[in-house]
This record gives sequence, C-alpha cells and structure tokens, in this order.
Amino acid sequence: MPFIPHTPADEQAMLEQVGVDSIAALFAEIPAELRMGDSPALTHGEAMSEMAMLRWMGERAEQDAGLICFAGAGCYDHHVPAAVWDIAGRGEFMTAYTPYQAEASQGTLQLVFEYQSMMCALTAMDASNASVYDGASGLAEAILMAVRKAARKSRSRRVLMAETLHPHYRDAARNIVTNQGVEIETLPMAEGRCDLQRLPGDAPLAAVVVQQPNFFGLLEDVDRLTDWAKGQGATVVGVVNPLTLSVLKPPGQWGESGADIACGDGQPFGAPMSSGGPSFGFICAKAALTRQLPGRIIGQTEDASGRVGYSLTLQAREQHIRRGKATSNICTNQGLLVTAAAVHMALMGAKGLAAAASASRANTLRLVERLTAVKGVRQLFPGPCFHECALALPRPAGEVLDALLDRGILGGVSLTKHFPELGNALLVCATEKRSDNEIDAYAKALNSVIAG
Amino acid sequence: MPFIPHTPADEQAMLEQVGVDSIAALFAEIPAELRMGDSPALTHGEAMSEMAMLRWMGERAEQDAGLICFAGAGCYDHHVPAAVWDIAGRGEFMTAYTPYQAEASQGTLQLVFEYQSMMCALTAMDASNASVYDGASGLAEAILMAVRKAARKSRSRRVLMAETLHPHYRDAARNIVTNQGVEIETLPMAEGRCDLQRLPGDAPLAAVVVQQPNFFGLLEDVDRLTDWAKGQGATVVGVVNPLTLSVLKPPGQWGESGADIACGDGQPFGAPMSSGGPSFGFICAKAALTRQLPGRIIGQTEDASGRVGYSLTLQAREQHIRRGKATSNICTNQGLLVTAAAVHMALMGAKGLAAAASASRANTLRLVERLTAVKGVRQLFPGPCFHECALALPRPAGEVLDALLDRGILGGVSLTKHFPELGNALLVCATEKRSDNEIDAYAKALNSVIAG
Amino acid sequence: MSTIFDLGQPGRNAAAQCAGPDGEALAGLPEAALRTAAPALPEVSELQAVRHYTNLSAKNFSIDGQFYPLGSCTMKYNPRGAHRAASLPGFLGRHPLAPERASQGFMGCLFALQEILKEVTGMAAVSLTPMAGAQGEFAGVAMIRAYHRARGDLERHEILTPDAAHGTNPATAVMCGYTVREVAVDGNGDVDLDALKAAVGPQTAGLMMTNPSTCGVFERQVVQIAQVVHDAGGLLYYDGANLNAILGKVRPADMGFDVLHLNLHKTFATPHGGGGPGAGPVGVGERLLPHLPVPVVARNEDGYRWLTEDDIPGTIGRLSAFAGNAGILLRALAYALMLGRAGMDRVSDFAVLNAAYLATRLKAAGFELAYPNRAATHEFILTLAANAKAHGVSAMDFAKRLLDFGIHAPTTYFPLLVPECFLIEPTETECREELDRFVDAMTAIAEEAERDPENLRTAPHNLPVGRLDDVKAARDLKLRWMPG
Amino acid sequence: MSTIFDLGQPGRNAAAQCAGPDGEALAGLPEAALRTAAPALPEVSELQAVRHYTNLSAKNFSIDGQFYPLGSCTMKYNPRGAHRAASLPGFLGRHPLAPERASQGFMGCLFALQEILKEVTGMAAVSLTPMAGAQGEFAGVAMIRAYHRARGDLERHEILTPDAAHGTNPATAVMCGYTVREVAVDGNGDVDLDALKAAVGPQTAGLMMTNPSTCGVFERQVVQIAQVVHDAGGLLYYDGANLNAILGKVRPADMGFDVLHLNLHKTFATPHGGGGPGAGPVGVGERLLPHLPVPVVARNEDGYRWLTEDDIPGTIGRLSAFAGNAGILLRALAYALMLGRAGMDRVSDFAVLNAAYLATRLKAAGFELAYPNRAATHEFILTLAANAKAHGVSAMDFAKRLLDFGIHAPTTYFPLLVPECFLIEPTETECREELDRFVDAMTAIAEEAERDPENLRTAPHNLPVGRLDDVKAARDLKLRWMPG
Ligand SMILES: Cc1ncc(COP(=O)(O)O)c(C=O)c1O
Ligand SMILES: Cc1ncc(COP(=O)(O)O)c(C=O)c1O
Repeated sequence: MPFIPHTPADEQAMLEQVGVDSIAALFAEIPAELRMGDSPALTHGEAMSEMAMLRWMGERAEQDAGLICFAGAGCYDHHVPAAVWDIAGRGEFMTAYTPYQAEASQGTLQLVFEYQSMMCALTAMDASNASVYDGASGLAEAILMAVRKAARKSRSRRVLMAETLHPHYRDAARNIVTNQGVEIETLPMAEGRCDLQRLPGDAPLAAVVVQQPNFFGLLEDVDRLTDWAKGQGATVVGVVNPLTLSVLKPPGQWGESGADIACGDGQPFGAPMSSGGPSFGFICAKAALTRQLPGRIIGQTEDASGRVGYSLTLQAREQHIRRGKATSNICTNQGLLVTAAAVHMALMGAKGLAAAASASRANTLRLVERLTAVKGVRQLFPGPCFHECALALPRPAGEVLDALLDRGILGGVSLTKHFPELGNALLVCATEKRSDNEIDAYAKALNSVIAG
Repeated sequence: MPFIPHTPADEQAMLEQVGVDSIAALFAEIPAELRMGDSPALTHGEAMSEMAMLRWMGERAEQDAGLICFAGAGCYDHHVPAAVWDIAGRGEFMTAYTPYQAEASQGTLQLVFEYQSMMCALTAMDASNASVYDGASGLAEAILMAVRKAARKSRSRRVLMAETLHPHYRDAARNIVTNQGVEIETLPMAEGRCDLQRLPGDAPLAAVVVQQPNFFGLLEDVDRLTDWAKGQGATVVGVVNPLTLSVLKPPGQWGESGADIACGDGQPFGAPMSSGGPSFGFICAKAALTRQLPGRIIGQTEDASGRVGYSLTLQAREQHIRRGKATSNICTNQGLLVTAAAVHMALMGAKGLAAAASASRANTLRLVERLTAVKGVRQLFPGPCFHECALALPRPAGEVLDALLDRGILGGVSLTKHFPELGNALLVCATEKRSDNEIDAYAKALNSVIAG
Repeated sequence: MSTIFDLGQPGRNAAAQCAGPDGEALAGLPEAALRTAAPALPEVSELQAVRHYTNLSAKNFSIDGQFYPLGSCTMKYNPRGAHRAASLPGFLGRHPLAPERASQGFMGCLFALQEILKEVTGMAAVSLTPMAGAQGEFAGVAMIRAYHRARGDLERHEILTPDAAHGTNPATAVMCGYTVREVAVDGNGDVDLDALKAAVGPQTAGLMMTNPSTCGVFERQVVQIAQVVHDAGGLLYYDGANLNAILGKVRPADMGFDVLHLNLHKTFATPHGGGGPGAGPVGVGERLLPHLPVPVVARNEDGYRWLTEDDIPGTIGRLSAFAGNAGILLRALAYALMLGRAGMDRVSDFAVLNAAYLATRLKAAGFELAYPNRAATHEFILTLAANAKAHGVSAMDFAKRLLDFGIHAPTTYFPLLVPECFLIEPTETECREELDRFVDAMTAIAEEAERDPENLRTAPHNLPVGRLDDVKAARDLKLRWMPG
Repeated sequence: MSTIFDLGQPGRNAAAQCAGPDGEALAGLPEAALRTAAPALPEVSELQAVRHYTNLSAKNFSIDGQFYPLGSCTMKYNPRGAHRAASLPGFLGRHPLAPERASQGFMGCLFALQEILKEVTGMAAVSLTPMAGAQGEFAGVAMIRAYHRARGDLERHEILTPDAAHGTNPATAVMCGYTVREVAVDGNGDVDLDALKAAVGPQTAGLMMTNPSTCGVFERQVVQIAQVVHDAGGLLYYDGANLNAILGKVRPADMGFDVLHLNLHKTFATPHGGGGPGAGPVGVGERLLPHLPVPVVARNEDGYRWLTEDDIPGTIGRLSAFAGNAGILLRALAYALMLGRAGMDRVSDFAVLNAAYLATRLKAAGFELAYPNRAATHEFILTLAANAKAHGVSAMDFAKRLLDFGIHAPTTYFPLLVPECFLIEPTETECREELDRFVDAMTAIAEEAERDPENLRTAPHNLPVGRLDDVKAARDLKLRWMPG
C-alpha cells in the first residue's frame, strides 16, 4: 500500500483495540445513502510505482522541454545558485508546517525574519510580511490595505491603476478587490509610460498603483507620480521586480517621502519558471501600515532566560484569530519559496543581484539591437528599457512566435490580446542566462521567419 | 574570490597578526628557484561563474544524453528511488569526512553499521566492510585476503579465476595482485559457463573465483564449484551482483558450507551509471576472515553511561595504524555510495529488490525474444540467463552498435575485444526501467540495421 | 544563533554567484531612477550561507523528522518521487506564457489532475488555479456571488458558517463582500439544525462548512442542512480541508454541495514548506459552471487548450498572474498516480483507523474525548480541561512539553468551542508504533502534570530555545534585523 | 537511536518502490540457484526510512555544518554548483561502455581536467583513473616497478619513506610487492639528509614523500633529496595530499618528482562523503609515460578517444572496472573552471594565510607549536605534551572537548613522531571569524584543563553519545544487527 505502513497484523490489532471488526465499521456514521459504494467511481486507474510515475510524467515534461526562452512578462529565466534548492529542498524546511509552535520552528522563523530584513533593505520599507500567493494577488492585498487606511480618512474606495501595469495583475487585482466595492480606474499611457498629462483630479483616491520597470520594461517617472499621488492623499503602491531593486531606486525612496507599499513577485529570487508557480508575492510597507499587512509576520523575541528567538507576531491581524475581521483570509502562503529567496539573496548579495540585473539588461539591449536589425522590426516605444522591451513586428506576433517555436525558440510574449491597439507587438526579454550564441540564434531565426 | 571569504580588510589584519607584510612572504621557505614565478603557467583561463560553468558543462552533458540504454556488463540502468539521493545528498552525509571522531559521526557510523548488516543478510556472510573502490579492485582485495589466509596453511599463491568472469575484473585484479607475486590461472569456459570438465587438479590453490550470474548473464553451478574448490583447500570468492541476491542463492550458502568471501559492485543499489563511477565495491566474509578484511569496519559499542554507539573498529588492520603491515592501503573508500545503497536497500526492502530483479529478468527475456526474431540473430549460449544475455549477430557487433546509435539506442556491449573467438557477439541487458515501447523500438531498429 | 547579517563583512561575497558586466550595462538609464546606495543585504561567503541555513534547518520540526499530528493540517508523508517529478527540467523550465502548442505535456498533466479531482469530488468541473485553500474559498464564494448576481438576485449579503468553522471561512466571506453569521454547533459536534433554520433567509447567499467538521466528527445531517440552505435559495460551499477522512467514501457532490475547494497540500500530500505553497483547486456543480475561475484546461481532438475569459464569459476571472501553483499541482498528480484508484480509498481507511486507534488508546489512558459518543474520523479532539482544572496546566503547556519528546504538538485551541482543546490528526502514513509513542508521551506528561506541573508550564526544555515570549514580540516589535 | 531494522514489521514495505512482475519472471532458473528465504532486510515504510536517515544525518558533523580543521584532509567547502554539474542527466545517464562517438561531451570534460592537472603539476601526462589517493599511490609505485622491470633492473625491492609519512605510503609500497624502509625526519620537520644518503642504494626503487611534509612544513631540501634518490637510480613519488599548500606556487615536477597522485577530494574540493568517494589521478614525467594506467583520454582531429592497452603497451593496466570515479572527476573539473587560472594561485595564498594566522594566534594564546622555527604551510602542528604532563589530559581529551564547542577536532596523533599532536588545517574557505572562534574554544579548553581536567577526560558532553568505548567495540565484536 503506497505510503501506508500498516501490515495486516497492524490492522488487525488496531481494529481490535478500537473494538470494531472491519475498517468499514469505522465509517458507520456516514449515512448509507451517501456512500460511493464498494468500488469508488474513480477511473484513473491502477497505482503506478514511483518508477512508472516518473516515466509517465517524464514523457510529458520532455514534450515541452528544450525551448530557449526569451519570454519575460512577469516570469524570468534567471540563474538560481545550486545551493538554493539544495538548502530549500531539505526536509526540515520543505516538510514543516506553518511555524505555529515557535520553539520547534526556529529554523523557518529565523529564516523568514532574515527574509523580511532583506526585503526591507531592498525596498527601503520598514516591514515585510512572510509572503502572499503571488505578485498579482499580492497587489490586491496591497490595495485592500490602502482602502482600509482610507476608510479612516477620505473613505475613498477609488484606486487608480497604471495602464502600464502587467495586464494579468490588473485583472487579478480587479477580480479580487471589486468584491468589496473597490473601484478601479485606469491611468492611461502614452508611448508605453504613464501619461502624466492625464492624471485625474476630481475625487479623492485611496491608492495609486505604479509598476517600475513597467510591463513594457520601461522606467516610469516614479518620483513625480509618487509626489502627485501623495498630494491627492492616496496611498502609493509600487509594484516592483525585486531583482531590479539591486540597481533601481527603491520604492521607499520614490519622490519626496517614498511610496507607502512595495509589492511584487519574488520569482526572480530563486524560483524556477515552473509554468508561473509556485513563486511568491511580497508586500513591504512603511511602519504606519504594518498592522494592515496581510498574512504571517515574524517578530524577534526572547525566552525566559533571555535567549533570542522568533515567533509569529501581530497575529490579531490574522484569520485564525480575528476570523471575519482579519486583514486577509490568507492562511497557507508561499513559505518554501521565501526560504529559497532568502538563501538566494544571501548567496547573491547586493553585488550578485546587481550583476544579474545588469547582465540581464546588457543581454536585452544586445537582443534588441540584433532583432531590430531585422527588416521591419523596430523598438515600439522610445526611451530606455530595463530588461524587457516591446518590439513592433511586420507580421502578427502570434504567427511569428509560432514559426520561432519550430526553430526551438520561445520568442517572447505577444501583446496582441491585451493591447490590440499596439498592432503586431511583441515583448522580449533576455536574462543573464542567455548566451551570445542564443541571442544570435534568435536574430537569425527571426530574420528567416520574417523574410520567409 | 570564489569560495574564499577574505575581504581586503581581513587579509590586512591577518597579515599583521602573523607579522608579515604580504602573502608572498608566507612562502619564503620555498626555494626561489622552484617557484613558478608571478603568473602561474596555467592556461585554462578565466574563472567561470557557477552559471557559466553549468552552461559549459551542460552543453557537454547534453552532447552524450538521450540514448536508450540496453548495455549492462557490470553497470546497470536501474531505478533509484527519489528519496535515495535526497537523503545521501544532505550536507551532513555528503560533506563529512571519514568518521574518525566517532561521537561527532554517529550518523555515518550507524548508517554504515546498518549497511554492513544488510549486506551480510543479502550475501549470507558474517561480516562486511564499509566498502572498497569498486567491484573489480574489490576482487583484488578479496584475492589478497585469500592469499594471506593461505600463507598460514598451503602457502599457495595460485588463484583460479573463471573465464566467465567480467574481463575488466580479471584485468584489474590481475594488475593489482600480481605485484605481490600472486599467479592467476584461468578456468576455461564451455558454452559460456565454467567448464567443470576442466577443473585443474595438480597444485594447491589459494582461491577460486566464480561470478554468479556470470559475465554473460548465465548461472554457474556454484554449488558444485564451491564444493570442489573447498575440497582443494581453496578460499571460495563469489563475485555477485547484489541485486540478484534478492532472488538467487547467497554465496554464504553455496554448496555444502558456502563460499568464504562475497564481493562485487554495489552500483545496482542507488548509484546512477555515471560513466561507471562512483559506485562502490563490497566485500563480505565468513567470520574466520573478518580480520583479513581491508578498509573500514564499523562496530557497535557503548559510552560510559551505556548508550549504544558506533565506531571504527579493528583498526589494527588498517594503514593508518599498521602502515606496511595493514591488510590493504585503502584509506578513502566510497562512503557516500554506501550511504545511498543503505537508503536504497531500506526503501526497496527484500520485496522491492526482488521485484526489480524479476522485472529486469522479465524485460531481458522479452528483449531477447524480440531481438532473436530478427533474421540472423540468435542467443549465443544455451541455458537460462538472468538479466543479461549474449547474442550472436550476423554482422560485426561494433558496426551494429554504431548504426543503432543513429537511432538513439545504446544496443549493448560488443564482446569482440575480449572474446574474439565468439564471433559477432553482443551482450544485451534490459533493466526494469526499459518499457515495452523501448524494447520494441530496439527490435525494430535492429531489424532495419541488419536488413539495411 | 547569529543572523546571516551578523556573519557578514563589508565587501565579502560568494564570488561564483557574481557574474555580470561591470558598470556600463546601466548606461542610458536616468540618474534619478537609480539606487544611490547598495541595499544592506548579507555579505557572506558561499560556505557561510550554506552552513548558516543548514544549521538553521536543524532547528525545525518537520514531517521528515518528527511525528506531526497537527489536526486539520493533514501532515502526511510527502513523497520524494512527487518532488522529483515536479522538478523535471521540462516542467521547471516551462514559461507560463509558452504557446499551447509547446505546452501539451504540461497541460495534459493538469487535465489529468482535473479529471481525478472531478472523480473524487463528484463535481462537474474543476479549476486548478487557486493557490491555497483560502484562495479556493475566495474563488468559491466569489462564484456564489456571481451566481446570485447573474440571476439578478442582489439582496443576498450573508454567508453562514458553523461557529466551529476554520477562520478562513468567515474571513473569506468578508473578502468577498459578505457579512458572516455563525451558526451554533451542538454538544455532539453537529450543526444545530434549528439554529440553522432560524438563520437562513432571503439574505442567505450560502453556507460554508466542512465535513467531517472541524470537531472531528462526520456531520450526519448534511443532507438536511443542504436542504435547508437550498430551500432558502442559498448555495452550499464545501471546505475540502478534511477530505482525507472521506476520500473514496463519499463525494461532496453527493452530500449536496454546490462548490468546494481541495487542499492538495493536505489530502494530496504536497509538502507544506514551512508555511506554503499549497494549492486549492475548486470544483463546481452545474450551477456554478459558468463562473469558474480561469484558466482551465480543456481537451479536444487537437489536444489541450486553455479556457479563458473568452470561453467562460461569466468567469470570476483570474486570481493570480498565471495559472496557480503549477509545481504543486504536478506533485499532487504524481501522488494520485502512485495511489491509483484503490489507493484513494485506502487513504481514508487508514487515516480513520489511525485516528480511531489513537482516540481509543488515549481514552483508555485516561484522557477525555471532546465527543465521546462519536466515532473519530481522520481526526478527533481531546479536551484537557480536567487536567487544567486539577493541576493548573493548560493545553498549551501539554503542547510545549510534547515537543520535548520529539513530537510536534497537535493543533491547540481550535476549534475554540472546546475548552483546552487538542485537535489530533495522525494521518494514514504514520505507523502504529509512532502512535503508541504518542500515547506514551501523553501519559508521561499527564503524570508529570500531577507531580511537577511547573515543568510543563516552563516547557519546552530540550529545544534550541525555551518558551518564547509572544507578548514581548508583539509589544517591542522587531520585524527586521538592525545593525549593532 | 533505533536501527532501521528495529523499526520494521514483517510484511511492511515502501510499496511505491515495489514494481515487478509477480512470480513467473524467474521461471526457467534452476531451483538450486534460487534463494530459499528472503534476506533479512529492513521492512519499513517510505516515511520511516526517510525519517530515520534524516534524523541519523543530524548526528554528523560535516563541512556544511561545522568548522572541520582536520589536518591532511583539506576539508574545504564543496561547491554545490560542482555537485549540480556532475548530476546533470547527461552525465549521470552515461553508460561507461558507450561508444566514443556517443561520449564526446564526457570525454571532452576528462581531457580538460587532464590538461589542468598537467599544468598545475608540471607533469607530462595524467591518468584520471585511480579512485582515491591510495589507489593513485598504488598506480604510481606500480609504474615505478614497471619502469625498473622494463629496464631489466630487477634488484630494486625497497621503497623509502620519511618516518612521518602517511600510512598509505608504506602500505602501498607493500601492496606493490616492495619492502619499506623509513627515513628519519629531523627536529625541524625536514628529512634527515644523512640518514637518507645512508639508506639509498641499489635496492632502492624509489622514495615516496609529500611536500609540504606531514609535519606541516615545506621540505626545503627537496632538490637535494631528489638528487640523492635519482643518483641511486631510484624514482621520486610525490604524495599530492598536501598540494593545497603550493597550488600555483611550485610544481612537483620542478621539485624533481617523477610521478605523483593528487587527491581531488582534497585540493579540488570534491565532497568526502563520510569516507569517500575520492579521486586520485596520477601524473608522470617522461620516464613513466609508457606505463600510465588506462584508460586515458587523447584528442586528435576527429575528437576524443580512449587510450587503452593497445596504445600504451607498457601500461600497468586498468585498476578498476571502468574509468575511475567519473562523477568525482566532473566535480573537480567544475571546481577548477570556477577558480580559473588566478583562483588556483589564491587557494594556496589563503590556505597558508589561514594556517599562519591560526598558528600565530594559538601560539600567542600559549599553545606550543611543534615546529616553532618553521613557517606554517596550509597546516601546522601543535603539541599538547605540556598540557598533558601538567594536567593529565591528552590530545584526545582536547579533541573530544572541542566537539562540544561545535568544532570538529583536528587530526590527532598523526604524524606519530610529535607527542600529543594536533595537526590543524583550516583551509582557505574558512573566514577569519571562524578561526577566531577556534582560538577561543582552545583557550577555554586549556583553562578548563587546569580547573577541571576530568571534564576533558570525560568529554564530549553535548553530543548524541558520550565518549565511546573503542576497546569494547573491538573485543565484543558486533559488526551487524541481530534480531532481539
Ligand atoms: C478547515 C480548514 N479550512 C481551510 C483552511 C485553509 O487552507 P489554506 O491554508 O490552504 O489556505 C485550512 C487550513 O489550515 C483548514 O484547516
Ligand atoms: C598525506 C596523505 N597521503 C595519502 C592519503 C591517502 O589518500 P586517500 O584517502 O584519498 O586514499 C591521505 C589521506 O588522508 C593523506 O593525508
């Protein structure tokens, strides 16, 4: 019996102890008419051995494998130091539960405390939680924080969101927060960046949400946006790629007094692409918002003899204590990915992260240079991009991507679905992992696709 | 500086403490004329980052990858439960040294004690060491054990080795033991098995070496061979594939009183093929030979308060104590592979090992059936084989193997080099990992190669 | 233990991880957009980092190291083979936005999992995208909301839950814009049917409950409850956290539920990771089909394809950037494949046998069951109220002392309605000897409670730290490392 | 802790690992060849096995967990990246007998490693096949033997070693059929040149030594020694265990050595695995080229190919079934690639700086250096004889007490000629703070030796077991688990 240790003798002895004569008898309280009957209506078949399962899944994994990845759009093919998952994959981290029993969970607790410290350093914020699901759902939580804050002042439930924000983030956040009557408005873009000419001026805003670098890989004028938003009494939410914060100004320092909340997806810190999950969402905030944070937070404390230790703190924000009055319903978070991220940051250090960010940008610049040398391909928007860039193609992006697949290349992400008005637009990215050869191969392939 | 933690400030402070003004000064005792000079004569180039190194090695690994393996001949493509290397790869096992400090090494020590117990159970022997390098060099050690034993009785240095033994084992053992004046004679084969008609009868023998199943996958009459050899006063050394011992009679029970030494390669227990290494050699012996064993042996003992613990024992056999009088020069062994093997055996249990052995045999039988359906291909020797089988081909084995490579198949091992007298002979093997589809693919490919 | 920050020295780093162009890669970026000082991250060598985190890990209890009978959490063995499967390069290297044509292997896996989950729940369709149980609850309640709205039924503003419900249930209802009304549970752990009848009305959007309930007993009136709620026009939400008790025995659909989530990190054995990640797929009956969250995988002659907003116009939409915790879904599928049809049934067989055995033995050892007249399901509740009264020791003290025995404490003080409560869930992957060890430890602690209660109150004694001061943690907030 | 056997129950198993045809697969095999009873292997569940070995692992010191200044063993950080590289599926899945055409990637790696090792040693050729240092020694001495025999020089039956030599040196000589004569080392750790001159003669096949010597000092007369041995017709063997001290500084070939082995598990940072595996490649000068053990990788226009007995007819032959510890060789190559040319040089820079710093600080703390007039190399020796005399505590007691501080003990009682000896090798991958911690611990122990020597004699006190009775282990031999 896979994963069940009971021998027939165990089973017999245990049934005797319980005082019943069959396992079926243990289910006597279930009304008979509800029972599935003797043979469960499952059709998925005979048990596979581990070996057979690995073969079955291996065949499927193999089917999709081997593309050279030039897609980004919120999920990036960065190098992960080998030590990261050797550590995070240790049973002590991987198979522990949420650290409810602090004394038996100091490993996870101290690690998350260290993670919180690192994230605060990167974002220039005062507090970090222990993770939310991902960047998109995390943005929803950040908005709800702002709305709760506004409830005590302007009572506004209006949120202004940049059109240059990742469209999936916009969708997910909207799908979540509108259930609570939050209204989302869009700050339109001009040439791929927030149109500072079209800032609304009428009613109070609970929050303004800006992404840096934005969905197109372009840099927003976050200082001006922050200052303007603060002038409107809004909470400023910066959606950031944490890797870029190794070289870009941290949200806590945007404008005169900094954004109030920094959130985003931690995928660039140790999470393989893995079809987009698991990664983790992070939320960091200025001190005034600490008690509005959703989810777990770890604090440092002591035992009776003064030894330093760590435990879950401010639990009165959480569902298991406050139930309907909690700051969020989140319970299980993305702990193991935070473990990986902490080890990743410790191994990379500020220097390693800056090197990876810079190398990604250098590769993307080279890629753009090579691709725009192909006839009919040009950079879609003016201005410097970071490590993603939108291109205009002479043919529909979907067709081009399809043809590139035949050449073993995942050529980027088509912008057609979310931005049809941009024409044949493609978002490309080359991380530090892309070699010159791979970049050349892409350029060659694109050339032949477009010529052909 | 990769892997070196010193900052310039560290370096400076440490040099001051030492009282020298440069690192170069620390090497002052090295005669100047011997020094390599300022720039070392290394040409292998600039340091690669971990990422660049993984790309470089990844490209090379990829070059050789993807063949479906039907080769055996001492190295087998068995399934290794995922847990095996998740455990063996833990830093606590992988980055420890030989357990000289027993109290700080109970993990490794108890595990090896358990390993020794498992190997004794499988081989029906009384004692096991903690490993030697591999099956072939281990055989040399076993022969030297027998010779040392004989030195106290017959003083014979003659060893009779079956021709049906793996030719690489014969070579390696000969290369090692002849330095000590040991003479190796060969027991010839008939139809792929030891020729019982041609047993020598003249002079005393120190040892007789038989492999079961033999190199061709055939079963020897180990009972008769053992009884005969014992009658000659020889120590009987059984070279065995430990996986097959899950179903085959253990060496300790061969004949009337059992073989004296069982040795072989532990690769089928948790070691990936990995170009043939690292795996490990095991040596188990009857009680009378315990003190002749080479290498580390773990014993159970106690501390002052009666707690059970484990430590290296019978160290007076070893080079670090006995120097020139040691039973062997072995120091570093193949510990981590023993770790993997112990976990492997614990996870598989007797039942799992028997299942893997049986499935390997079933697959090999199916393979042989399918391949011998190809015109001109036949089983080379009569009699049942275990999970390897020698085939006669209508064309040179090397050519056939080469053509199979183009079809993604590693079709086995050519016997031409070591047994030219056998003609176009090929040794094939299908472990439990080979699927019906893969076996069919091989048959189809062979058909087209031979027809073509 | 020092923090990783304390181990650093200015300028130290793991050089093999620092590969990048020097300087000019940032050329062209506006000065104002750049960071002026490097972030204060750890500055350690690779060995220091590896050693630090290796040693930190040793301070955790985990399934791989300890018995972990944490009620409601289903801490069962997490097969390493499933981890291996999900870690295959083809899966780890797949970009979430890779075209369908280059994703058939992955999508085939998701489809297979959807089908398996449909079968074990009896629901009409499944969406795998929610990233944990609570997000599944959110999706479920949002669908209930969408359903009522789609019918123009706009007055329903209330979600009912048993008062024993898990905290995520009311919290979720609120996140979906509902108010919550709690319904009492009776002395046998069943919902008070009269109270329920009194509570339902035209304001009722739905009821959220789990079965077996959080009291560790099977809700016998589930059919009646469904009737009452349905009659009032509400829908029934099934919190799948307790599915381990009934896998292969009863399908939530057959109990009358309209929508549910599953916790794959519980029932389907994916590791909890010290807090996550999990996966909380939702299943729906016919009524909620039009509102299923996207993406979902469909199959047609040409293979697998994603269903999006275009295919399900009434969808509540996407809830995350991509398609949920794909890697966790793959682990759950691997587990399901290794169990097979018969294995599903055995999960509940032995989960319940283990709980029943443990309950019986603890009772025989003198402990008080909270619901002595009820059969244990996959979990059961002890109340230590008598011990508390007699010796001034709390369930918390018992819990902390258990840690000293190398056993993780059961869930304490949940559900809140049972005083000094221990919610105990052994799971099917623990062997009898381990359960016996638990009984021995509990017995020893109960004896100690008489002899030396102070030793319980100051426990644990054998762990890296003694009992931690939670009040201080919340009062003198230290949420990040500070130099010096 | 229980053994894995004690955890079992008849009939229990990890069922997901039991896949095979029932019964008839063995049909056709002679009854007499079959086993009559299943072997008494553990009968445990998968969780039991994982938990047992996870918890066992916690009872080990290791580089990943502790400072491990074990002299002569070079316990440096084992890069995880190198482990990852060697674990690439293309490497793990390669069959050793795959044809050359399907092995160019792997063979290219071996060739690259051969070249790097040639460069750092100055030797003319390298064979990677020996599986550890001692097998490298065997190969080296066997080549010396083959050399003399090939020249018809059959009378040379003796190998010289310094009396401080590592035990494998004399043991190897004997395995190669030689007798051993030990040459005294003087009070400064150098070989006594006069004693050497007296010892050499027509019977001398060669001399085995390492440099820096096992006394932790650089043998300054190495050129003279080489001269003496060569003049007598003998060859010089270099034991590469101490190469960490001179990497990038001096090449053994330039010191006059004819043949050597390297311990890649020391100098090239491959993990020691709790005992192994290692890799002990041999390098040779021109004279021994004809005798190199096979296989070796060569490169020509068409790519890489194996050199075998056919190419090197004078070879001492193969020493193992295949091509040595391939996976370890790949790790060493990965390490060398990450160091690059400059990194090689830095290894000895900082290995020596760390040792010199530690020696200086320990001396300042009152400890006695065995060779106070000599510069430390990558390692150095303390003699605790004074402490032993004054307080009745031995180097062993110091060693055991160090374990209580979470520091692995240095090598004790080797080399034997230094009384109460601690051979200390910090390696270059440890940071200064760790060295300081070692000094603090030693200082505290030395103080304790005065105050409470019994506490040293009964150490360790903080480990899973107290000091183990080695005498009992050897007397009441228990080498395997027995039921009940
Ligand atoms: C009964 C119950 N419902 C819901 C949840 C929430 O699930 P998750 O933690 O996956 O969000 C839990 C988790 O502990 C639970 O026990
Ligand atoms: C000086 C010296 N020579 C030789 C050896 C033997 O090397 P190995 O253990 O790799 O066989 C060692 C190992 O400890 C050593 O320290």
